[in-house]
Formats: sequence, structure tokens, C-alpha cells
Amino acid sequence: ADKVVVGYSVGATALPYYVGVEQGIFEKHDLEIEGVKIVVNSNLQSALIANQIDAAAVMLAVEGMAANVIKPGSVNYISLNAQSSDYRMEQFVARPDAGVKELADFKGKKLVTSPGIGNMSVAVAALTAAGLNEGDYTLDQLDTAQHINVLTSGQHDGAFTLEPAATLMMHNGVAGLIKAGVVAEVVLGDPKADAYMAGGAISQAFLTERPDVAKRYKEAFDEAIDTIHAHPELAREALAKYTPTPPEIVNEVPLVKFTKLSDLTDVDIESFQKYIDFAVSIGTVAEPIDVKPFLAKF
Amino acid sequence: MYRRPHVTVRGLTKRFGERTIYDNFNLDLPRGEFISIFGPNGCGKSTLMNLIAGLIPVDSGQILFDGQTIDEISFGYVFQNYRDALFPWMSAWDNIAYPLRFQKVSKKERDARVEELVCKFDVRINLKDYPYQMSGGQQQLVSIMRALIVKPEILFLDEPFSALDYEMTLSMRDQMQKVFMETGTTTLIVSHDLDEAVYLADRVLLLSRAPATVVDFPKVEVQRPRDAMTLADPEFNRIKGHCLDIFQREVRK
Amino acid sequence: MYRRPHVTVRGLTKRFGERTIYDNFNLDLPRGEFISIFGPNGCGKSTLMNLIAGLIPVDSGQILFDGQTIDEISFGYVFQNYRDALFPWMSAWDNIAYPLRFQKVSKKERDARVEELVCKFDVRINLKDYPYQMSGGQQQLVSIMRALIVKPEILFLDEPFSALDYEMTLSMRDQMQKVFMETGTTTLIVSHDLDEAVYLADRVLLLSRAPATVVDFPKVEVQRPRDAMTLADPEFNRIKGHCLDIFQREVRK
Amino acid sequence: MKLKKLQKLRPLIGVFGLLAIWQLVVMGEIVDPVLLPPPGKTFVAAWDGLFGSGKLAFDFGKTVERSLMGIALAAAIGIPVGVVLGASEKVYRSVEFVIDFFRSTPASAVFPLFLLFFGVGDQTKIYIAAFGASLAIIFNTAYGVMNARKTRVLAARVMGAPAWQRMLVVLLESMPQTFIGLRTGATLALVLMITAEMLLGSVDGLGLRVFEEQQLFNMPAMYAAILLAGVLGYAINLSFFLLERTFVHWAGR
Amino acid sequence: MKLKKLQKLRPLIGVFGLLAIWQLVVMGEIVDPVLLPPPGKTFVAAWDGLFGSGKLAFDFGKTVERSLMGIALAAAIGIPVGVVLGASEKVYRSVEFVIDFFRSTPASAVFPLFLLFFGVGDQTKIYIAAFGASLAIIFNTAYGVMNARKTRVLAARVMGAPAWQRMLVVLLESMPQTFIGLRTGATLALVLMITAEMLLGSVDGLGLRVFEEQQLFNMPAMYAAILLAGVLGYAINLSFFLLERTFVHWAGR
Ligand SMILES: Nc1ncnc2c1ncn2[C@@H]1O[C@H](COP(=O)(O)OP(=O)(O)OP(=O)(O)O)[C@@H](O)[C@H]1O
Ligand SMILES: Nc1ncnc2c1ncn2[C@@H]1O[C@H](COP(=O)(O)OP(=O)(O)OP(=O)(O)O)[C@@H](O)[C@H]1O
Ligand SMILES: [Mg+2]
Ligand SMILES: [Mg+2]
Repeated sequence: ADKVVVGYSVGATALPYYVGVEQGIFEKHDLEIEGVKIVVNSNLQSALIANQIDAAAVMLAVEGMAANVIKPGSVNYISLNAQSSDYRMEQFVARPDAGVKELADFKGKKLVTSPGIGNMSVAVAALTAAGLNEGDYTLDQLDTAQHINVLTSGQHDGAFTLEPAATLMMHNGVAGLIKAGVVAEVVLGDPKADAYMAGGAISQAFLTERPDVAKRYKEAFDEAIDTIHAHPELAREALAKYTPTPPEIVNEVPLVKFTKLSDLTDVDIESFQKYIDFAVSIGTVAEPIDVKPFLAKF
Repeated sequence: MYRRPHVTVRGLTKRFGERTIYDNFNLDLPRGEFISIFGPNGCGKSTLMNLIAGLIPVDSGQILFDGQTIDEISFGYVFQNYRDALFPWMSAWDNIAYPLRFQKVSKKERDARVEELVCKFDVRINLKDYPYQMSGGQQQLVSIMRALIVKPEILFLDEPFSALDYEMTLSMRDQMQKVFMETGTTTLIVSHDLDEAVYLADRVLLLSRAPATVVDFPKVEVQRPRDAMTLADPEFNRIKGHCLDIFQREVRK
Repeated sequence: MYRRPHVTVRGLTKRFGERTIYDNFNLDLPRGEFISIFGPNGCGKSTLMNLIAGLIPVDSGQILFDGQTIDEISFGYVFQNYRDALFPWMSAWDNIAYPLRFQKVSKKERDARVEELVCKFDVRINLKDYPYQMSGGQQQLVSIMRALIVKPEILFLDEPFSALDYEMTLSMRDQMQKVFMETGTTTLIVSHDLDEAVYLADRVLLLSRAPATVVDFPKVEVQRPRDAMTLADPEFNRIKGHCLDIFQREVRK
Repeated sequence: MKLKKLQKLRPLIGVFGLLAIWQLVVMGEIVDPVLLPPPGKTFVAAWDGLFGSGKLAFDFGKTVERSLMGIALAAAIGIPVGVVLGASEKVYRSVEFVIDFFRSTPASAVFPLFLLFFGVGDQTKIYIAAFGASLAIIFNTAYGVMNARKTRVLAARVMGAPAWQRMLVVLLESMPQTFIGLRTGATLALVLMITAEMLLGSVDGLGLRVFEEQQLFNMPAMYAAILLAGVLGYAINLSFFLLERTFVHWAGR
Repeated sequence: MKLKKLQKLRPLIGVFGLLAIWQLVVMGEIVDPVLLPPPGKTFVAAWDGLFGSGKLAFDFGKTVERSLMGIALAAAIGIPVGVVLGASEKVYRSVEFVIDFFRSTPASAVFPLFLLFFGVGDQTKIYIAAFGASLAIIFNTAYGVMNARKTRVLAARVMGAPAWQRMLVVLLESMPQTFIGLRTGATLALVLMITAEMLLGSVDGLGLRVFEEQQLFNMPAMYAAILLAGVLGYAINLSFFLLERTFVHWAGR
């Protein structure tokens, strides 16, 4: 068996990796997986560039492309994850007693967002689209895991937050959903459109030095994605095992739309490009970059 | 003349670990007398002073001050370990003036008092120096001056002249006597120099090896002021001889 | 008998800040002689010893050892500040045995040597104690024994008896003389007791106030072993008187 | 006798004080009890995690194991380096920038660098803990050495102690400070280990537990893990304190 | 003269050593230069950020401002509390658990608590930094006080110094250790401030810069910010060192 070192975080977005391991899919493809848990995405990115891992179970598109701007080819995607109002990931939530029904109601409220320019920009863009100007609300950045705390304690009225925090809050009655598919709407103009924001990735060295192994890894990954779509219950099982998801919400947590490269249409790729262009426009990716070369070809 | 005791020690017991330094020890220190303590190394002289001054706790027994509590009493103290008792963060001058701070004395008067003392003692030290810049003898001199700057109730002098030079020792003995005659302060001095001990004393407290007991407590009935002639005084020499006899007997035990 | 100098000091200059302690100072210390240093407080006696032993750097000038470098010489040293020079993490016994560690002496022999010294000095201290558990005099005694346990090339004694009791002082003087007569070690002692200084010395080094100069360096031609009778010896008393005269003249300057 | 035993329980005052304040904060509804569970609930969670169904005991063991390895590594490097650097102030000044630089950069900022050099394994966490701790130990030991009195080192030198023996004296002299460095370092190692377990991703350890329980919004379990981290820190400090008390018996004397 | 001036440049040895190693690591391709940019590139980024287009200068200023406030607060609380706790070992033992407990819990684990009590504002970051730093200062000061020699405190007491004056003596006695505590605390405050700026969401500060540049994968700018954090840490340490050197002139004497 060929050894592949895979870095993974603990989120639901790394699901194909968990399923691949749990269902013996990698094994079937004669791959011996060594999993390394790395929870911070930027550390995952460093490890990939430094060749300490061959693959990342999931890599944010913005960070992957930011790396490709500086060192082209260092992050190669083998699948993409889309999010939208159906495949919920980022969303606005508000405390039930805050009197917020839609985004415009956040006028005069205190909001908290997941940290980073990307989250900040999307949140501001969405609020602006809803007719709120800067100064109409306060928006603090705070680690996503803390959102439930500050909403529970009443220090903030609403949050632009991520899964599984959002579901956890809703499940506990701390907050209710106000709007999902925010990125899709802001960037693509339609909350139901597919916003490709992350995906499985492999390193340049893995791709060029052991192309056949990389190919098999990609095939196994594809098969895992198929399994997720075909057997959601198996996927949920893996989710419960690998991510700290409270058992009571493990069946509720929304999943992103895991997409094999072979299933990507030209429209999808264009959406992906649009998202990256948006990232360039807000400055989270330094220079305009064409995404196509970084969708791995074997 | 009977004087009421200034310090009364009753049933004093003090141990360091296994070792008993004082065991049911009793002593009266008369007010306004100059008492020399004479005894072998390690018999407990420094310990006794520390106990009386309340610096280390007694194991049992009582130390009473005629009508006063220990907190009301101001002590003057020249520590045997004079070097460690000076404040290295202050100049010698400020060290000497230190006890005056607690007496509501203005800075100006404090300086005047130090000045006066310096003149009296004919000190040839740069008092702007810090203690660690001074020689051993100079440090000891500063320590003595610090003890004398106030008029304490009781004065403890633990081998105060051990590091002073020949000339300075003689002059300090006489200064000490003068201070005593002027103020009548109850004074305790430890000295290993028998001449010195007897020369200065109204009484000589002779201690035995630990556990220390009072072997004898003879009076020195030689008139004051004493001077170089005293050393030839027959009474002086009788007492000195007597102390020496007792000391040697006790030490060789 | 002409002896080649053991230590030669040439053009020594030492300042502390503004103050000059030695200015172009010259001195020869003959090999195998017992030299007493006598001088007022703060004149630079301790500093001189420190300079010779290489513990503080000279500002200029040279200190030469007859055919040897300073690293080859083993010193015995009783510091004026004996308390701070003992190792508080070792028992008194181990402190005394410490210098033997650097002489490839087995543990057993080290213990034997300490035992021997303890017997010779008739020490009545519990040598299992740590220095901080001992009285001042006891600490000083340990310090002396530590200096004598090896046979050093040069022995420095900086007021070594200042805290010892009457009896111990007398006995240590004689021990010191005995050791000297047996080994012929070049020895320097600082003492403020003129009797002691002259009693022990082959020569008395009389220093002036800082900047120190050699005021006189008289020989003490009194036969050894000296004893209580020596104190009545006319030559002894002549030299003592001579030293006192010079000292007093210098000090009062 | 009985009183002595009670004295040993003194640290419990702090424990109960902390618990009382905690309970009051919860009862006074100063913060939502969902966010800060009452001590009782937390203890139940801790008990369950340690002795019941949870993996807390395993995670605790893993953190202890890795932290101790980090501490041992840090002490083995930090103490000798600190002594050597401290022995020569010049050398320390030369490298001080590097030490202060890395002491002042937050661990979370240098984590990526460690990943680059040492890979993504468990090893790296130990190195991170050891790195941070050794800087604290070097800093404290070096300043301990620099601030220590020089007398005893000089005494050792004059007695012919070779360089490494003098280093030993220096080390012993600075022991109280070195122990503070050890305790600071050990605490830091623990903090870094838990932080690394939280941020670098780990499959076990207290840091993982805190991280996961936070994700699960399982506050009692999260605070149980934090509580264990604090207790572990106290236990490590206590062991060093007890070690110091038996070993550095002379501190403050 | 010239040599003296050169000596002042000694710290540069460390700076250049670090840069040299950094450059070698990059040149030797031990790590990918994309991940660890060479020093040159980093300096360009720092220069640009400080004096050119970037906001680095502003962020730097903000971090300095907040850190200094945190340090000042920590010192104002930590030093007096440390002295009082250290003055009575019994009291310290009672609260030691609390101090060690919070010293050992990682900041990132107690951030949530601070959020609950103080909200997300800039205030909170200052409190976090002050909290962590004051624990370090209390710990060091208290142990400095406990390990300090007692002689001078006793001397002050016997001279009639009132309680607060004795505390002052205790404080001065433990000054070297207190300064180490201040430096440890100041460093910690800086680290906590930057970590809080990174994790708690901030609109400015070096921590925000590190976080943002990392998101942008702008490594030279990220390392420029880290570099500034390290330099700031060194500068703070240096100021405390200079303060100590003028103030605690007696250390090690
Ligand atoms: N802290 C201590 N721990 C244990 N034993 C001690 C301590 N302090 C003093 N001792 C013992 O108590 C005895 C008396 O000591 P003290 O210092 O009172 O003697 P002293 O009469 O002043 O002697 P000296 O003339 O040498 O100064 C000594 O034998 C000493 O060993
Ligand atoms: N570290 C120092 N800094 C400044 N001045 C110093 C220092 N050490 C000694 N001196 C000065 O040097 C002079 C000589 O000191 P030294 O200790 O050699 O005197 P000494 O002859 O041994 O005196 P004593 O008989 O009092 O022991 C003193 O006047 C002292 O003030
Ligand atoms: Mg004594
Ligand atoms: Mg001297």
C-alpha cells in the first residue's frame, strides 16, 4: 500500500475524508492513510506547502488561491465544496428576543462575526444590500466558538456565524436563523447558487512526484463523495465520530455540497472563479488568479 | 542604691532543634546600668539579645519590661552581623539618620543630628558612600552611629568594636562611656575583650556554655569616668582576674 | 639570611571611583615569613590581599610570584567577611573539607584530615550544623579551619580572630604559630590588636591612610616559639611601642 | 501537634475561597449559569470524566506525560545554559536580544514555525513547550547568577576550585532564583502544551478536551478540563516547592 | 574610551546572530522561502508597513499603548499584593492555589470568562494582559520577599520602624526578584495582548496584523509584525533592565 499523509481539521467540511477512512475506501484503493489533525486552516496550508502532508482533507479556497498566487501550483484541488441557502454554512442568526426578522432589523443592534476580512466583508456587503449603512450596527469579530457565549449572555444580538455553531445555537434556542446562503447571494446574486469556498487539496510534490498514487487518492476521494450522497446515514455516523458534534444535532447539522471535479460544469467553475475574484476585490487574495490550473488534472 | 529591674527574664527556654540554648533561665537587668556579657563562643549571647528585643520568639518563659510592653520600647542595636543589618540602598549618612525618621524629626534636624554625631566621633569616612563601598571597620562604625543617633530605652551592642582599628576602638570605648554617663541608658554589650568588658561595665554577666546559665554577675565598683589609669586600678584588676578565673573554669568544663 | 621575595608588588595602582587606594605602591613579601599588616580602618588592607590573590583586578602595576603564575598558587584565605564566604549548602564539616576536593584526596582521607584538625583545635562545635545555624565565633572558627586544612602556598588571614572568645583567641594564636613553624608557609595577617600583630609576626607592615603607603616594615626579632612570657620581652615591647608611635602619628595626620 | 496538622491544610483556604466566589458569581446570576456552570456541576462532570464514562482521565494523563517531558527537556537545557550565560554578563548581553525576542513573541504566532521545523507530530508540541519553558528558565537562572553575591564564588576560586566547581557554586548560589525559573518554566510548558493541543490539533490531551467540549457547548465538561489544567499546574508548582524546601534549606538565611 | 562605546553595541551580536541563522535557514532551503521569507524581504515589509503605505505603525502604536496600560495596572496591583503576601508565608500558602491555578490555565481557555465579565472591547484585552501579568508579578515578588534575608527587616523593626516602613524594607530587599517579576509580567502582558488581538477580534494592533497577514498569506508582512512584537518585547525588557540598574545598584553586593 502507498502511504499518504492527510491533514484534516475537525469540521464537517472534511467529511469525505472521514467517510473514506471509515468505509475502508482508501484501503480499497491500496492507500495507507496517515491522518494528522491540524485544526487551524493556515497551519494546514503551511504543512501542505512544506510537504509535511500530501493532502488536506479540506482547504479553504481563499487560502489555497492566496498560496497559489505566491507559489503557483502549491495547492491543487481534487474536489470542491459548495455552500448556499440549501447547503448551509455561513448564516446570519439572531437572538429570539432581539426582534429581528430580517437583515434590515439589525439596525442599531450589536452583531458579531467570525474573524477575518473575508467574513467581515461578506457580512458588511450583505447588510449594506439590506439597506444598512456602516454605523447603523456594530460588528465585532470573534472566534466562532465564542458566538454562542456572547449571544447567550446577551452581549450581542446577532451573529454572522458558521456551522456547526449556528445549528448548535438554534438547537439550544439561543438564536434563530435570519438568513443563509449569504455568500452565494453577495457574490453570485442568488442565495441558492453554489458558492465554492473550499475543497479537498493535494500538494504539488504529491501531484508531480507520485502522480499515480495521487490519482488513486483522488479516485478514493470521489468514491467517498459518492458514498456521502448515496448513504447519508453512513456520513452522519462518520461525522459523529470525527467531529465534536453534539449527538442531539448530528442529524440536523447541514452539510455543504461536496462536488467531484468531474461533476463540475463550466458554470460551476465560473462561480468558483467569481468567488475568487470577489476575494481579490476585497483583498484577501493578493492578485487576480485563474482558478482552472489549480483543479488537479491527472 | 536599689534600682528596679528594667528587664526581667523569667523561666526562659529556647531551643534550636535538639539543642537547648536556654533552659528555665532567669535574669534581672537593672535600669540604667551598663552590663557586659562575657562568655564562650556559641553560649547564647546574641540569642539572648535577640530574645529580649523580640526578634526571635521564646519557646517558653517571659520577658517583662518594667511597666512597658515591648512595642513601646525603642531599642538601639549594633548587630554582630553589622554588615547585613545596614541598608545597602541608602548612603551611610541616610543609614545613620534612619531611626530618626520614626520620631517626627524634620529632615533638617535629622541632618543636624547626624552632623553633630559625626563631629563628635571624628569620623573620616565619606558618608555619601553606600555600605558596600566601605571597609569592614567603616561599616561597623556606621552601624554604631545608627544605634546612637536616637536616645533608645535600651542599647544592645553585640561585639560592636570587633572590626575597628586600634585607635578607633579606644576612642569608641570612651565615647560609649560618655554617652552612657550623659543619658543613663540601660546598655548591654557583648565583648570578647575582657579589658573592654570590665572597663565599660557596671556589672559583668558571666555566662556558661550552652545551655547558658548565669555563673556570676559581679558589680564593677570602679568610679566613672574611667580612663587609661583605670587599667591599673586594683579593684578593676581584681574583678578582671575574678572573671577570667570563672571564665576559664567554665570554658574548660 | 636573605630570602628571595615570594610576592613582588610593583607600581600597583588601584582606584574605586574617585578614590585612590593604592598609587604606585611597591612591596616585597619574603618567602616563608609571617607578616602582620597593621593600619587604620579603610586604609586598604583587605583590598591588598584581594589584589594579591587576584580576586579584584589591579588598575595598573604588577604582582609577581617568584617563578610561578597566580594559577599555580594555592591560597588559604580567611575572609574578613567570613560569614559570606562559607557555603551555606554544606555542613561545617564539608566546608572545612572543601579545599581538599581539589587535591585528589579520597573521601576517607579527607575525613581523617578534618578529624585530625578538629582534635588539634579542641573544637566543641557540632560540625554537622550548617553555617547559618552557628554563632558568629563558630562560623569564624570553621573559616579558619578551612584555610588550614590544605597546606597552601600563601595564607591570608583577614582579622581571623575578631569574633573568637578570649580563650579561643589565645589558643588559635598559638596554633597559628605552630602551623607556621611546622610548614613555613608565607602568611599575611590583618589584626587590629597590636599585641597579636607583633606576637605573631616576623615583620609588621605598617600602612598609612589611603592612598596607602608603607610607613615602616620593621622586623620582629624575637625568638619562636613565643609564649605568654614574650609579652614581657623587652624587644617585643620596644617594637610594639615603635609601631604604636608610628600608627598614632599616621592616624592623626 | 494537632495544630501542626491543621496548618498543612492551609492551602485549602484558597481552594474553598475560589469555589465560594465561583458559587457566588453563579448564584448571583452575574453570568448566565449556562455559560459558567456552578462548581457542583463541574465537579460532577470532572468525576464522570475521570472515573466514569469519559476520556478525561486519559487526556489528563497524556497532557501530564507530554508536559513533563517538555519540562525535563527545558530544565536540562535551561539550567546549564542559564548558569553559563549568567556567569559572564558580557555573554548574556550578547544573546539577551534573542532570549527576550522569543520570550515576547506569542506562542500562537510561532506555532507555524515549529510546524515547519519539526513537523506535525506530537513531538512538536513537546518541543514547543520545552522551547518556551527553557527561555524562562534561562532568563531566571542567568539573572539569579548575575544578582548572586560574588563572595562565595571568589572564595571557591581562591581555594583552587576548577571552573566547573565554581559554576556549581554559582548555581547553588542562585538556587532560589533558579527554582522560580523552574516553576515559571514548568507553568509555561503546561500552558503551551494545552494551547498547542487546542490550536495545533491533537488526538488527545486536556487542550483537545477543552476545544471539543467548547465546540459541543458542553460547559461543565469544558470547565472540568480547565479545572484539571489548573490543578495540574498547582501540583507541578507544589512539587517544585517541596523539592526546593528540602534542597535549598539555606534560602533567606 | 572607544572600546567602552563598542561594548554598548554588544546586544547587536545577538541581533546579527539571529539574522544570520535566519538567512542561513532560508538559503539552505531548510524551509520553503514562501513560508519563511528571508530577513531582507521581511525588513522591506516592515519598513513599508511602518513608514510607507501600511498600517503597521498604527497597529504597533496601539499594541504599545494597550500593553503599557496593562503592565502599569499589573505592576500597581502585583507589587503591593506580592509584598504583603510574601511577608507572611502563611498567608501566601493560603492563596497559593489560586495564583498557581490561574498561572497554569492557558489564556485562550480563560478568554471566554473575560468576555463574559468584561465584554469584547479594548478594555477586556487590557484586563486580560493585566491579569496574567499581575499573577507573574505577585508570584515573583512574594517569593522574592520570602527568600530575602530577614536581618535587615529585623533591624528596621528593632529601630522602631512602623509596619509600612518594614514593608518598604522588605520590598527593597526583594527588589532584584521583583524586577524579574516585572520583566516576566511585562513580557507576558505583551504576549497576552497580541494573542487577544489575534483571537478576540480587534480593529487594530499587532495581533490583528499577524492574523490578517496570515489570512492573506502575506508572509513577509506577517513576520514583520511578529518581528516588531519581539523587538517591542526586547525594548520593554531593556527599559526595565536600565531602570533596575540605576535603581537597584546594590544587587549582588
Ligand atoms: N538559627 C539557628 N539554628 C540553629 N542553631 C542556632 C541558630 N542560631 C544560633 N544557634 C545556636 O545557638 C547557640 C548560641 O548562638 P549565639 O549566636 O547566641 O552564640 P553567641 O554566644 O552569640 O556566640 P558568639 O560569641 O560566637 O557570637 C550556638 O551554639 C548556635 O549553634
Ligand atoms: N567596592 C568598593 N567600592 C568603592 N570603594 C571601596 C570598595 N571596596 C573598598 N572600598 C574603599 O577602599 C578603601 C579600603 O578598603 P579595605 O576594605 O581594603 O579597607 P581595610 O584596610 O580592610 O579596612 P578595615 O580595617 O576596616 O577592614 C575603603 O576606604 C573603602 O571605602
Ligand atoms: Mg554572638
Ligand atoms: Mg578589611
